[in-house]
Amino acid sequence: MSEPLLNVEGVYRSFGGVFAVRGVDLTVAPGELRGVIGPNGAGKSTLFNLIGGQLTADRGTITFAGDRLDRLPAHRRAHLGIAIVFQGARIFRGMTALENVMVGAHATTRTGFLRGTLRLPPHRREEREIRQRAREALGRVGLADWADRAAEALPLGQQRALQVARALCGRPRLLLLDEPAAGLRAAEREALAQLIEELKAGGLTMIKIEHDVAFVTRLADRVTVLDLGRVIAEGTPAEIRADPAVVAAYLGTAA
Amino acid sequence: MRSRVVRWAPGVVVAAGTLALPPLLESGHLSVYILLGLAAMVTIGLSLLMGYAGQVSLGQASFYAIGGYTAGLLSVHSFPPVLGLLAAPVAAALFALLVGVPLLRLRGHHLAFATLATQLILLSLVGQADWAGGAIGLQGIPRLSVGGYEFAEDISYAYLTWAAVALTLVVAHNVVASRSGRGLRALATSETAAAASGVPVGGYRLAVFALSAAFAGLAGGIYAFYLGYIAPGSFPVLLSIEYVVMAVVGGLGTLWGALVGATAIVLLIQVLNTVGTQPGMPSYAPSVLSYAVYGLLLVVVVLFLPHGIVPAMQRRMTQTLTVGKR
Amino acid sequence: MSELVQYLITGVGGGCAFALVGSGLVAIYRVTRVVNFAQGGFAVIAALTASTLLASGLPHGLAEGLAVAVGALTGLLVGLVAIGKPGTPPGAALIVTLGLGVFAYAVEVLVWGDQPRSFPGVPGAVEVFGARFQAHYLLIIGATLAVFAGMGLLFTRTDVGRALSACASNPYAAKVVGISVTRMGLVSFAIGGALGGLAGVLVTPIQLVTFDYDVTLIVGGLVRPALTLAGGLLLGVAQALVAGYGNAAYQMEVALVLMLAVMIWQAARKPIAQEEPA
Amino acid sequence: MIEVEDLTVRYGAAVALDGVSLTVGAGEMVALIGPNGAGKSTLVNTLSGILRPVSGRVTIGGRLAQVPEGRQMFPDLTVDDNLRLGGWRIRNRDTGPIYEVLPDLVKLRRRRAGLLSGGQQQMVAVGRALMSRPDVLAVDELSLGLAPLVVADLVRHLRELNSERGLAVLLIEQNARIALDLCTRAYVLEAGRIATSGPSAELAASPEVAAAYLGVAA
Repeated sequence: MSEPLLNVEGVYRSFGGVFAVRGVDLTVAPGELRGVIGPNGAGKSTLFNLIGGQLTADRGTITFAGDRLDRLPAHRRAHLGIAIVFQGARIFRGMTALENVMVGAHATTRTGFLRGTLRLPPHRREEREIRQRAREALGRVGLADWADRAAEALPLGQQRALQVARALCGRPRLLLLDEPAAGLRAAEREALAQLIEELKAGGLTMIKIEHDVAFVTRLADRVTVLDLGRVIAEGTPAEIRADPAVVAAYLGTAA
Repeated sequence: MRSRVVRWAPGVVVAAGTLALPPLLESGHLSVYILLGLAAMVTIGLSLLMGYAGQVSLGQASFYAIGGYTAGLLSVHSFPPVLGLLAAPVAAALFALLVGVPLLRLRGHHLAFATLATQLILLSLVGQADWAGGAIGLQGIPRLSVGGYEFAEDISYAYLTWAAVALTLVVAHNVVASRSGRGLRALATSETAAAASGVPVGGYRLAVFALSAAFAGLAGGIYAFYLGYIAPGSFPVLLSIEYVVMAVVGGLGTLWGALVGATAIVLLIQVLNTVGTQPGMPSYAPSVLSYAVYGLLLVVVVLFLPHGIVPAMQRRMTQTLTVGKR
Repeated sequence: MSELVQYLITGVGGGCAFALVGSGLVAIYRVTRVVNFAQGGFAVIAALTASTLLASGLPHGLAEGLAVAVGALTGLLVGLVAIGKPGTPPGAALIVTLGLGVFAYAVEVLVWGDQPRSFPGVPGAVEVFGARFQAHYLLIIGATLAVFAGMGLLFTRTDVGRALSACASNPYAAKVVGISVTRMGLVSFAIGGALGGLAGVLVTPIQLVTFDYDVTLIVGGLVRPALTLAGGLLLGVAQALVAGYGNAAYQMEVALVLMLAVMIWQAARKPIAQEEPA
Repeated sequence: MIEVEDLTVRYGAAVALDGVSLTVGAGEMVALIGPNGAGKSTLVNTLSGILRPVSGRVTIGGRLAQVPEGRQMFPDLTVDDNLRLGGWRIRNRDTGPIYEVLPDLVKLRRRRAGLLSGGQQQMVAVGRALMSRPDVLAVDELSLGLAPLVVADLVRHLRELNSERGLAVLLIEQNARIALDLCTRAYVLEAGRIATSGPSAELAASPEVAAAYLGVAA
């Protein structure tokens, strides 16, 4: 097996004394699409925020392509190549769809306040390049025709796609997706699944949190199952489906 | 091509009007024109801060004061006045960086409270500082001179002020349109998503705070040279609120809004002053009138024109245009 | 020793006023999420009303009571303008209250002129541990304690109080059970007005009514009830001590820096990501 | 009891419900199932009047009470106070009958609701809804985040309320098994539209429903 791209080791995080994530290990190889599933309150979103930098771990280490991540602020992690598609619609209101996506290029561009204010030639060049990349990213998620619309005026499905475009515009090495299919119509879900498959074919490493079991098992190479803040199983989708502990914890009913 | 002309036309008209106006104004009106320009500079900065970066400041007049005192003190101590003028925005920005590090941990109304408190502390300290003239103020500030040219007449201050307004407008416009500006506008609605896109949220908040302070500081510097006298009483808390009124009335998130808002309020104050100083009015009439009108204006605009005058007009215009096309 | 006791008591007396105004602000904030920048105006209007009523011959007690009622009514009016229009977000309502606070100042000057006013409080002086101070301080402290106890009972023992707590902690659930969140918001504005009014009426006999209520407003940065009481008292005592032992001129700076420090300390303890709506 | 005709609800530009029609008869138990974000909670909030529809009609023949998603306690108030506020609408302050129906709450009555377990909170939420003496109960995500045994207990209570008092129930569930088990009829909501509907037994046997909502266990 090749050197892992992301390595999470023994990570803990508590809120007000209650551990949401306790001792989670997770290793993701380059090019892999990893699914993370678990019932509500299993710690999926907390784990996701620990990798993305929205939360810091109480204990444990996270390394990404050889760099220690766990003490870095979120924007530095973005500069290292981690991009995030949040649950819901965290878009930038008051900006057009294109401008939203252009923000995504922030991590890989560098014009500062001064050069931007003086409008020096390197800045103009970079602006052209960012615009170009943003248009490409919009095209890739099928939003090319929406570029000049206000982002908040897009329907939910398009807002989710917009977030994906914003993430892609930063040319990430690792893409985190938090329940990307939630709330989408069947057709939108299908389009999203196809996009993810294309990205995977292009070699992008992804971690995808899901509630919808069918959706995740269809796409993922490997699946990690969380319950009550711990990893209770890990394996290929087929192995996970056959694991009785998973079925019990995840479906957990028999009422 | 035509759309380009349409986009630039209002700016050109305004600029031409601005240049043509000073020689036509009598001296009383000229001083209003200068004060209007100064207010516009502060409001442009505040609009950048509130409208684009989503940070509320109720202490913008403190940066105006820092600029004024920096310019005043330097030139009173026989430094070349032009150095004072250049130092004014720098000192204001440095002060903003200094207080911004702790204060910008706060958000929303907490930040509003904290900037208000900062201004009160500053005014009170200046009022007790003998080296700055104490409560009586700093007197005998020389007129501004650059090279051999002395800004002796009001009309030269009018041109200086409006050149500075143009400068702040251009800087603000370029910042908003740049990569950093996009980062600022992004963090105004979601700091989390902005940070995840690589925007250093804390640093940017601090930078825009300092930039808005620099605009106010530059205005304060010109003010000190123009009046030749400044005191803590020249920068009351109400002045800070006035800037917020100007920014909100004109419309947050548009630079033209800041200009329109400042113009509307300054002209309104003049009308109220004229009414308030009519014979038979009590001595406090002008201030009561202006307080009452500010208050009502703020309430009415927020409740019924929540985006301010300029965006409301723009919407009205696009509506008429699209209806016309049908 | 006697000096220290004197400063402590006068400080607590002043601090009670801060605490009352501040807790009015907190009551409004918790129920409506609106920071009421017109809060200081309630104290001033009530105090001025009391001075007029006393001057026109009304007995003590009745005059002050009516003045507090006027404070409550003012609070209700401010609330109607600030949150009465459906769909007004808290941030916009904040700016509305700022406007109303400025407007209130104009009304005050128009009705009462711009000269400071005062009226007598409880006459006489008291001696404790060799420290002499005006007996009125005891009234302030006693009344504040009674009001805080009463508020505690109101919020835990009455249905309206429970409904107010409900709106504060979970407005969605309050709507689910059929509580009108707007109406409860107006009730909280009236309570805020009454508390502010009480502070104004209590404090005026020991210090002139001035329009400088900015410091008091800062207490509102402390939006937790217990912190407001503690913060108000601390502020009062710190001011009295600085004025007594140090330089009276720096009273206000001390108060403001203290408030800022507490606000920043509070902010540093909570992560931002959790506050943003998705 | 509940009659919904061609209901459309929007949040800004986003359409949450798109032409939804459904009925719940008196004394009937009906399930509304569907994945996260399908619009289930939007429907309940429209029924209880918290949200306003863009178009369509909602008729409720009697009093509707809502057990909201996520329990929605008043965390600082005691269990008893939480229950009392449930009767706010009809000025009913007598919590006694609730303790008879849900005896498990008796020993918790003085505890602060925020400190209870999820299952206990769900019990309080049901009791709070009953305080308004409803004819129909809309229960939003009964099982969410609860252990199977706790869910079974809650389900038993709902059955009793239905059979002994004739209370109609509209059960909104992500967990299709529980819902189809408890209710006689069901609607499947997907992305704001009713995808299918019918008797529970039929839906439970349908392979599409099984695949989409029972996931791996299909």
